[in-house]
Amino acid sequence: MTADGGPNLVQLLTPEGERVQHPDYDIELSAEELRALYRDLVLVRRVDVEATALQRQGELGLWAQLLGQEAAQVGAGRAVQPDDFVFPTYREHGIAWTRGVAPLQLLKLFRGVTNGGWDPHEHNFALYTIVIGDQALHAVGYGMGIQRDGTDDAVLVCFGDGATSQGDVNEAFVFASVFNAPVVFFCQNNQWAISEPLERQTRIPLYRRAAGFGFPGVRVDGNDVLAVLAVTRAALASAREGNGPTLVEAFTYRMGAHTTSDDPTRYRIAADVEQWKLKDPIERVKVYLARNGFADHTFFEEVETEAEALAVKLRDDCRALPDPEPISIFDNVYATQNSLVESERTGLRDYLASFSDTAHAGRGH
Amino acid sequence: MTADGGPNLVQLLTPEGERVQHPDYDIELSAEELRALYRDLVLVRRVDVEATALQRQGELGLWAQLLGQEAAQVGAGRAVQPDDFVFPTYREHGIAWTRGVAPLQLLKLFRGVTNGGWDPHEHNFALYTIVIGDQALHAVGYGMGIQRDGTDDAVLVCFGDGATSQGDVNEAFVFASVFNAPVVFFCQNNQWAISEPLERQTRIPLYRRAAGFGFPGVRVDGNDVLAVLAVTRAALASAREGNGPTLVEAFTYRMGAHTTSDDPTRYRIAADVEQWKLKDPIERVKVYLARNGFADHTFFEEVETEAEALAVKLRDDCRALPDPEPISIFDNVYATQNSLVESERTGLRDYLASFSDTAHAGRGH
Amino acid sequence: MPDGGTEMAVFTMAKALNAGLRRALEDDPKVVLMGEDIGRLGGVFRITDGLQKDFGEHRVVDMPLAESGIVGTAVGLAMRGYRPVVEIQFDGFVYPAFDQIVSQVAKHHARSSGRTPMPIVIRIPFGGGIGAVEHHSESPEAYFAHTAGLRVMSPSNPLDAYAMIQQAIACPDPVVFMEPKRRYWDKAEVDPATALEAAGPFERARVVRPGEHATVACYGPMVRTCLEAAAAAEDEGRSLEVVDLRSLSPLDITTLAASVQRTGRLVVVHEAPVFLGLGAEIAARISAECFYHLQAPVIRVGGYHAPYPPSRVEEHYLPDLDRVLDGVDRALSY
Amino acid sequence: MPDGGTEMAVFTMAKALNAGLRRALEDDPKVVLMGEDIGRLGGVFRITDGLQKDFGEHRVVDMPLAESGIVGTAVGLAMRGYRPVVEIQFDGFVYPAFDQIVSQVAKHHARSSGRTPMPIVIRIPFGGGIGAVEHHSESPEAYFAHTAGLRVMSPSNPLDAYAMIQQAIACPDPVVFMEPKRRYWDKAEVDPATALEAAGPFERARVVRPGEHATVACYGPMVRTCLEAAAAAEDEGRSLEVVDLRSLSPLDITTLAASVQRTGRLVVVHEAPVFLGLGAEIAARISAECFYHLQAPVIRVGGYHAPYPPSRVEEHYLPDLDRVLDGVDRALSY
Ligand SMILES: Cc1ncc(C[n+]2csc(CCOP(=O)(O)OP(=O)(O)O)c2C)c(N)n1
Ligand SMILES: Cc1ncc(C[n+]2csc(CCOP(=O)(O)OP(=O)(O)O)c2C)c(N)n1
Ligand SMILES: [Mg+2]
Ligand SMILES: [Mg+2]
Repeated sequence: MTADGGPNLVQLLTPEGERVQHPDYDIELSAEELRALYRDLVLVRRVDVEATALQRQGELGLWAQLLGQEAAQVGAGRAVQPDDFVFPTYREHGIAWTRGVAPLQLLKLFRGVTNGGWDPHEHNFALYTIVIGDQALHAVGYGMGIQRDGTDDAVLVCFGDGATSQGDVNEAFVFASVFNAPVVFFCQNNQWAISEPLERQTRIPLYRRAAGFGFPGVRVDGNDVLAVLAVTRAALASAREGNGPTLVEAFTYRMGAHTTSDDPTRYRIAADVEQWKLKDPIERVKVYLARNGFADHTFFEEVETEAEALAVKLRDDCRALPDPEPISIFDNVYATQNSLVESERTGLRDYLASFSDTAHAGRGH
Repeated sequence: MTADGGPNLVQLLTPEGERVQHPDYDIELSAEELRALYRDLVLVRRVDVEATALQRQGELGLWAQLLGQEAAQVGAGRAVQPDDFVFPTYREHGIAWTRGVAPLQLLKLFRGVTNGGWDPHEHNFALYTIVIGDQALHAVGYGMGIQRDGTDDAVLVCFGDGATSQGDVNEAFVFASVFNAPVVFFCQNNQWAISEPLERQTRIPLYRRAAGFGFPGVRVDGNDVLAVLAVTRAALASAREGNGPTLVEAFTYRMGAHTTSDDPTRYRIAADVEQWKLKDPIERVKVYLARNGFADHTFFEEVETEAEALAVKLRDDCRALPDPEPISIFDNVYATQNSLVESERTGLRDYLASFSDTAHAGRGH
Repeated sequence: MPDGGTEMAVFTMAKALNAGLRRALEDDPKVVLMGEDIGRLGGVFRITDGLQKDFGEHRVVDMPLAESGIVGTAVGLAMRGYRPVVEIQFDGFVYPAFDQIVSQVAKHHARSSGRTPMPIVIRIPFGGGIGAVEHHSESPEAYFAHTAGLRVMSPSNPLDAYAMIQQAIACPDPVVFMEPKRRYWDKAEVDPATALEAAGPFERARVVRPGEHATVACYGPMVRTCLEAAAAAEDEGRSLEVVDLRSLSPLDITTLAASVQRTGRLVVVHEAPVFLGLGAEIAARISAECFYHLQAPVIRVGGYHAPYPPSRVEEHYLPDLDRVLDGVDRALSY
Repeated sequence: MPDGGTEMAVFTMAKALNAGLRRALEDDPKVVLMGEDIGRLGGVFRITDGLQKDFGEHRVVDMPLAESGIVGTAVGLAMRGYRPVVEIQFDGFVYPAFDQIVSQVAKHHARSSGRTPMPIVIRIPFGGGIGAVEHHSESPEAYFAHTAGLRVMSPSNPLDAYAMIQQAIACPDPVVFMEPKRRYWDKAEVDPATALEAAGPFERARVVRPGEHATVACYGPMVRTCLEAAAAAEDEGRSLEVVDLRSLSPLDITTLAASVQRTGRLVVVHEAPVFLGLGAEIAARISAECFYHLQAPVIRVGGYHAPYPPSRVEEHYLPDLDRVLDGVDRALSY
């Protein structure tokens, strides 16, 4: 597999910040829109850096870094319409941002104060899914719901290169094509599934998987926000028009560790990472904006300041997040009254109450 | 989907018994070999007819008819070498025949005297697998074992058109291609998964699925024993040579019911079946043999006689099959001594013994 | 194959389920039936017979052959506000969907802090006694009952089948609905107009036969067996109280304990393997709740710790009248 | 991350497992390790650290990311005469493989009339207490114990880990090997030369602390907790006998019943939900086998009927020293 994505890679902005043309995909954006994308990219990266720091400080149990995948996520996220629905993995902080999910909401999950975090229906952004691939089928089912409702919404579902090996993802390909569901399969190929390189999941480029199921697949430069936006928009439009699913492979690179628990020095060489640093998704936009006069020094400084403020607030808010009440363990296990849950809830409540009289919380400690 | 298999269908013998050429596949067979194939086809069909009758007579609980798929199975089965290993579904009576599994062994499962029936290692033919798709992964694992052993054996695994929707089958495609396992995926597309037509499983021809995983797929006329033999042989040779997996789609038709429990009049029209009758897998071989002088009247009669004798013996042997002992329920649950099984076995033994004194087997009846 | 019943009032369980599904489809446009062969064929047991014809392919959907895919897409439909009713063709084919059931269907409501209910019904024809090949006679209910977030229930007769399937569909919780396939052709009088009321809340067990000397707890296919055993026991002068559990998660321990406190003895009967079957939980609870009332240990009668055997020997695997009575003997021998 | 231990005699459980796997790879060329990230990375818990380097990519195989695929190919390798040892990365990720485990791994030996054994070990790091996100702290052992054809076992300490993993691999039965991930870094002296003998047969439970007033049965991660509880109880004048079950299927009821017959009381402790957890089966059996000895009902202390909660509240979900002692109090209050 070529590290540069091969000849079929859709690219509109080179790593050097050069705007290039593509026969099938193009995009016209105002300076303002371009600046907005840049701002997204920077803020999203800043949130990611801050969350990583918070994990190091013990405020989060874990963090799954998006470093390097900002363009893929901002591009895809900005292609999605408000009434569309997005199914993320656990790393979609950039898309979450574009859906209006406050970064603090994301941190709740990683801090361990909830298994969810936000209202999926408010943002049309599903909860993070940790079991690899499960959400692909949810997306298709949701798309079948759209078909039944007769609206022209579409669904975007995210997964990684590793996930393409899961049965559920391939079943999602089958179901989406058979039902012609309005779904865009958005695969961020960041070249790694934890320590396993792409070669452990496939021997051909992933975008070609789609052809085996009878729908189009496109490989796009995942570090090129313009190309991702253009390609994803086109795929969503196609879904909306009743042409069924598309697989978009965003060819990118996981610049950080898999998560803060991971140690990538055990399985990959620094040189590879260095090579991909040259393709940074933010730098090329900055160069493009500056070189073409779409943004000036002040703008870049403003974004930096905003990013810093966002980080400070995130840090403070994160630290202030309260732990859940013990008894909340039983909340929402069922939507209805349930005698088993009630009896266990009462048991725990009584048990906890038995300590409240005594000075110490337990006998053993 | 075209009923005739489309332009990419590999065919060497037309329904009219005409030998045709194909640029990529050919086969040279002696008159003796051709007669042997004919004999296989006839005997296999006769066994199937007899088993269906035995089910009607209450001797079998169920039978999964192969009617119409004789050529696909005999062609594939005769392509396999003795040291190769075959993983069947529950309908592979024709392949079982080519592996030397006595038809009576097959009937044991459907009569309900065993969940298995034969020694997989004696015949290099795995037990029937009823859970759709599970065996696809077993085949890949077996192939990985061959790779580790360093022999040049290959694996053939059977599944139906319906099975291609299962996650496990698609995972098998992933694993086989990633490990370059010596596996031939032999899909008998008989156009139906019980009552569901092919369109419920795919919107493109199934052989094209393989391309999505990076290995070749071929569609062969599944009613043409020569073409199936040639294509499967080539695929096995390719696997043996280290080129990894191939998907062979044998385009055929389920002429009978799904099983003896099924009533196809509820979901398909007789005209379709009639159309496929014209493509009968046996008739065309007979015409070809007769027209070219490869076989004479005596031969055809001999085969009929042999088939009849086989059926008579099968019927008698089936009726004579003893029921298993109640206590055999506990046999082979584990390969080692197991205290739980022992205590339950003792319990059942004592319970059964408690009746042996009394005249009647129970109180209730 | 099921007989539709010529009189309106006599239903097979199959027909009762069909009628219940029909009512649900009529009452709520969000109800969608999904499964393999449930359309034209009407399902291999004909439970959905005629429904696709009457409600269309969008509401009664023949799905690709992949159970995980069926349940997974049902989750997505539920997220979009639908109420999917999934048919698993046979008990032994639910396992490919296990991940979606355990990690998504069961947990999503809690994960979403109650924002996204999962009103999914997973219908599973279960149990043996029909002379089938492997994987067609299993009783996997304990896997689901052990899984928090799922309700598990099983009707034993046409009336309950008609009522409980509607209650299950109306319930915002996910329900694993275990249908005793060998009782599909059992008949009973059902008055659709009063059935829901007559059946009562689905969480309640029902004393289907009152008695004094011992309690027999059972569900699904074993209820008829236990009633027959109770009738036979009566001839021997033993009065058995038979409790149809109906709900397997949660268990209606209140009703059961009240019975055991009267009889002092309990036999639990199910087809599933005894080891970690529902009987284990029932025995553990009743042994604790009725510690001073039990005059004998709870006796469990059920399947063995072995794969479901070939059909020609299944009668020895399945609890029958004699094994139930043997269990009663043991309970009474203390 | 695990410390390899500098002295040969001191092993963390992680290191003990690593050493046991190494021995198995050395002893039998048919042993193949399969899993996600088990090669270069050595697994997310480093249990296979260094093994790919020493035994090669054919014996320690990084598999595509699909659990059903991993277990399914293990079945095929077993059919070809190999002894696959599968690592499931975390408890909550075993469910995609459930069908292969339940319908193939567990049943194939019986199906083949004993001709094709399934000597497959499925290693699952399980349980909570490590502050992880959802799906990383579950205790799914009851699903497997309910499944005939599988052995289920769980070591609680480095010695057993070293011995039992080798015994599991040598065993011709499929073994679901539950590794208490939060005890991976617990240390103990292990003498590899005598460990197998010292550990004894894997089917036997072990009295890890003798006592008089009540028996506490536990396994895996809870053994340390229960031993700590027993030490605390001693200060209160209560003598607890702690039994490490080690084998969850089959259960060594003989050893446990002997203990309960002496103490008259039993508390069963596990992290898994109580409802239909192992404690249910143990309570059912002991209530029957020790019917005349039990002075109190069997008390079960375990997880709740709820999805495993977010980590900031997991300490209230998991049985701890206090909850064990509370269970003991209840047992002694009768
Ligand atoms: C079913 C399942 N198996 C294993 C895991 C553990 N796991 C978490 S992330 C991951 C790798 C995922 O790789 P990829 O799909 O490429 O996504 P990425 O993390 O690179 O974004 C693994 C194996 C899991 N979460 N779910
Ligand atoms: C996992 C699973 N789901 C459902 C079934 C029930 N079933 C048995 S055969 C069959 C259809 C199979 O169709 P196909 O793969 O085309 O094979 P064919 O029977 O046509 O040879 C179904 C749904 C099963 N055996 N296994
Ligand atoms: Mg990746
Ligand atoms: Mg078919």
